Amino acid sequence: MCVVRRLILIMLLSCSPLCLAQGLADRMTIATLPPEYQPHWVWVNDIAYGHVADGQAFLVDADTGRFLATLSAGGFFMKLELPSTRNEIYAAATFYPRVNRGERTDVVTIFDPQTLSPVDEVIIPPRRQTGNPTLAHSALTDEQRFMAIYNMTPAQSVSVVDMQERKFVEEIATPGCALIYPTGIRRFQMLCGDGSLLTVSLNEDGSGAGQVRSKPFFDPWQDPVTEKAVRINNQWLYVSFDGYVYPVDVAGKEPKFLPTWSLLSAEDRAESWRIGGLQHLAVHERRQLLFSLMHKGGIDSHKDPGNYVWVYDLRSKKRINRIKLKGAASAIQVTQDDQPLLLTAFIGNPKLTVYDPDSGERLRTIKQLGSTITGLQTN
Amino acid sequence: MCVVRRLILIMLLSCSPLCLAQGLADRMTIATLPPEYQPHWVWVNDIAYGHVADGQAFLVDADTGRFLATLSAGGFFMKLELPSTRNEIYAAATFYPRVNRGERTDVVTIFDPQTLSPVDEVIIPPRRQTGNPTLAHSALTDEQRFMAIYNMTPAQSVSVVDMQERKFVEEIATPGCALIYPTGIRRFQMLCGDGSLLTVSLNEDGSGAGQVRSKPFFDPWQDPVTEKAVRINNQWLYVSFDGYVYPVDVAGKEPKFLPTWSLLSAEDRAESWRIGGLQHLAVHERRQLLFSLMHKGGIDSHKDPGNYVWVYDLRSKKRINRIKLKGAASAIQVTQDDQPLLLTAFIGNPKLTVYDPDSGERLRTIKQLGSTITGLQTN
Amino acid sequence: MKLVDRWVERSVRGVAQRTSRRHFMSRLGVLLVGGSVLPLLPVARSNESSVADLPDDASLEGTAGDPRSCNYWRHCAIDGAPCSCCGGSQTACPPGTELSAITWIGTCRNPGNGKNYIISYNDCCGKSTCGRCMCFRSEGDKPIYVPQKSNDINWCQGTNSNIYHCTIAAVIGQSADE
Amino acid sequence: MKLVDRWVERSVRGVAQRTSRRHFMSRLGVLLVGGSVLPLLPVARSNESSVADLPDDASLEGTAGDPRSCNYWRHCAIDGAPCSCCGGSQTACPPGTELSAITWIGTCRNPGNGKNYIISYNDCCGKSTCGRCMCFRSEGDKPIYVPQKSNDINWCQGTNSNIYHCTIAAVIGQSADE
Repeated sequence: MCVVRRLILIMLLSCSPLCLAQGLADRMTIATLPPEYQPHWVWVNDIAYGHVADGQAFLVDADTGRFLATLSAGGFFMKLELPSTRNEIYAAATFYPRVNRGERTDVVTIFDPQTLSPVDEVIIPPRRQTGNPTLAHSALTDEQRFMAIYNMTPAQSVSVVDMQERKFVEEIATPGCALIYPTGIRRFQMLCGDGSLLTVSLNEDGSGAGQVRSKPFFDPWQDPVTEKAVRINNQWLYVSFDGYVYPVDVAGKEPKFLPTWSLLSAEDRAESWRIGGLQHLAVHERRQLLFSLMHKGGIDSHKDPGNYVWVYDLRSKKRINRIKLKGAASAIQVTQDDQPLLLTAFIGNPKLTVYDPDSGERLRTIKQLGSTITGLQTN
Repeated sequence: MCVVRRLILIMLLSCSPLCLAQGLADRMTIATLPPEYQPHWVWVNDIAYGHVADGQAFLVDADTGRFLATLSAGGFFMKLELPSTRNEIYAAATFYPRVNRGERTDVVTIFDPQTLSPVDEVIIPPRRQTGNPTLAHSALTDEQRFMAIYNMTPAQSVSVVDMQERKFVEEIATPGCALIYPTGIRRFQMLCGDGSLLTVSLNEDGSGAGQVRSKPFFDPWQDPVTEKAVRINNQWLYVSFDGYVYPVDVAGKEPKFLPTWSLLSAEDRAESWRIGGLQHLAVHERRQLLFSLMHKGGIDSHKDPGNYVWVYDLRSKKRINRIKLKGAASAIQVTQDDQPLLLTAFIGNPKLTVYDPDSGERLRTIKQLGSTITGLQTN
Repeated sequence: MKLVDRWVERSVRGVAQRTSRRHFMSRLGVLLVGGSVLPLLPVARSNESSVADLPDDASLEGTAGDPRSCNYWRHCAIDGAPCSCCGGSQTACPPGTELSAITWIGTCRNPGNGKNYIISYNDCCGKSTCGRCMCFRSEGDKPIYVPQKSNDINWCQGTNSNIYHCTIAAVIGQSADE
Repeated sequence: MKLVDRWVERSVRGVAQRTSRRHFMSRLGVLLVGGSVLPLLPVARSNESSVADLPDDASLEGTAGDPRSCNYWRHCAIDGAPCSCCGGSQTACPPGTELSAITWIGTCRNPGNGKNYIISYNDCCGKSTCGRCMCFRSEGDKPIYVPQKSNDINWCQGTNSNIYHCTIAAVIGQSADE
């Protein structure tokens, strides 16, 4: 009977894998990812420029170069949310019933980390800000219950989603302020057009509990900080076009502005070294290291790719290493384990390059990763 | 007041183009295509492999190299229907509410030739056959009222749409037979797995009026004809893997099989010349010319790209020209005017190359046309 | 896109690489059932062998034993992305995709034991197309109107989504023509 | 993707091409309205000039006068595909797209008359992104939190579809700082 069933399969009908396994035949299966990810597994985010309705993230093993799985994220994909307390992955995306026309629907999709397939979704107001991806597009608050997504229509606001209950909570108006930088339990801050920070607090149900606007801490017209700040413990490090670091302590209810320091010496400036890229900063928390993607360029080159990664000890605020990259990079990331890897990608060449952050040696290159890599994330 | 309105524009609100035109300011407009297309305007079809949900067609002026407009066709885009009797363009496509998941909807979209934007759509059964594009996926019957789309689930059938009434008529079961080759008023034929043709007739309302199966006219196991037949007047020319032409006269109710002839001489065969490509044939009707994309290759190379186009006089059935291409091609097409152009594209390199079909001279190359060009169509 | 590389490579390899599968395929019987042509493939009976008899890739020389290579012996009739490069293997779909139940069938010769095996090229479906290791060999491929032998068809059919992701290459039997 | 070419090209051109727009931009006044920062751009009054005063591209040497070139003088602050390569022009969206009503503003110097003009980089929307002639210059570009000066923002807002297709570069006034 099994032979008959196999013939039926060949006759364009279906056959169960169990049946196939009995004879000289492979058992056809569907792979799943293990419950625990490895520290060197890396997310490679691709907005799919040219087909922005179809953004993707690829999970890649930076040790072996193995391609592990694809996450089909959806339209104007920016970044993943990777909670440590729930076995879930989230991404905000924009959909149209006819790919790029019809009624717009914005959703937060909940993915299963073992299949990278959707298990649920929460519809949010169709107003999320889109464009060149930034990791500050959305964030989970520190207790990981609420996800905040930045909206712009051009009115500026934030959508709050309760990821525990999987329901939309509310849209909070935040005029003049943009993007999401989580700062504590039910709290995040936003960058405002006058160089100040807006701290937004949430009630226990996720609704807005009040906003506090700081004094301006930089001049957005003379030397703006980029949107691509990195967080290390309770500090957000904002870095300006001219290479000044503005550390902001967010342990308390209101931000504390710590002393500014420079990534560049006078000599570096004379040589036109500049920060630049779409994701130009990374940190290693335990080692207290800051990685900055650098290039020589003129003013307004803050989005140009870099060919060096400079490494700073955040305790001494001194540069301790200069890694010359083999080729341009527009995004960098560092794994958070004790044998960290430095990861780089360039939006114009769909590959991931892996470096030893101590020796600067290029360890390997993983090619054919989508079309336009916009960001890198670690678990 | 107009100055005020312009300032408001700059303040992120809207302003009418009329207002802007009054000062030192450009009038912002939206281009439209003229009512009459030029004979050298060419459709470049891109399935967008890697993002098949987002297929596109580009309209290009092969004389000037000018890119004229984009048609966003949708999922698993195969080809356009270009009726001469209605100022409309049609394409069948497949959509999902979340790009690649959710409930599948197949539609025929009606586009405005002056904007290449949709004006209407007809929902059809979600069963159209998908895969590598072929121009035989769908067709208009000769009176241009009915559009037939080939389905496979794997059950084989045809969806008929009344394009005058813009409504789905019915699905006609066609077991064992595939693809659509129009043969007359309310009539088309299909290729069957045993090497025969199925002629399907429609009633005046587009419903099925009966089917007639011919005797087999080739051996699909020994030497199958490709799906990429071309029509010239009332003849369909089917060409086999081994380079034999099977002309089928479709003027009458049942197909008439005309004498087979060979594209290849004994010497050509000895040198391993073969047909090959995704769209390897083209005709010029008034000149009675057949163009065939050729390469040297082994058996099973019927989908390999070609580096020569051989030209045949269909009256004498003699080869009259051999055009050496500058680079590989997987699709060819010829414009139908009195100063025809030969057009070629390769799926692996998104550009259109334009040749003089008489001299074989490469006239120009038009680059940056999507990602994976699968077919070329002329108006 | 690596399509160009693969296709150019394939053009160059030319005749050399194509062994005479066609000769075998042409000897397949066909059975006409209700107007539909179905092949009677000479699949060896399942009780004559066991899973242990599946040929061992590790013993093969060069890329013929590497499921991520276009030269992998089971890929003789493929047109698409081998799932081995996309998070799956030659017999497993990548995480979160759906396995198509129906497909097309090729016959590939294992260079280790010289035997011919029936290969089922099932598609994995529901995530955007994987563009890795694109491979076009098409040995024994037939046009779309011979569906059970056509790799031009998207075999994501009967699945929740028909979006093609990649293709596996599973042995479903040994060819009886030895 | 031509992104790489353009970006590499831009890297190479380096400092040379970037004239000191920053110096000008930094002198722009800002007005705080209801918590939102809005710029008061020094746009010349519209009744002081007419359409005939728009600078003539044809008189410019080299690619500075070619709207399909990244070097086109009006493209000084663009990040995207100029619509001139996509079926439109520097002032016209391609057929069937929607013109975004809101956008970001740059200031570019016309090399013919040496005057600075306010350029409105309106996006055209609703068809899949045109990947032709990709151009990244970003002179005077500011981060997303200064929206009216940011080319990282998709300005397909208030349109039926927010899918970005390409960007025009229209003169909306002459800079008053001459």
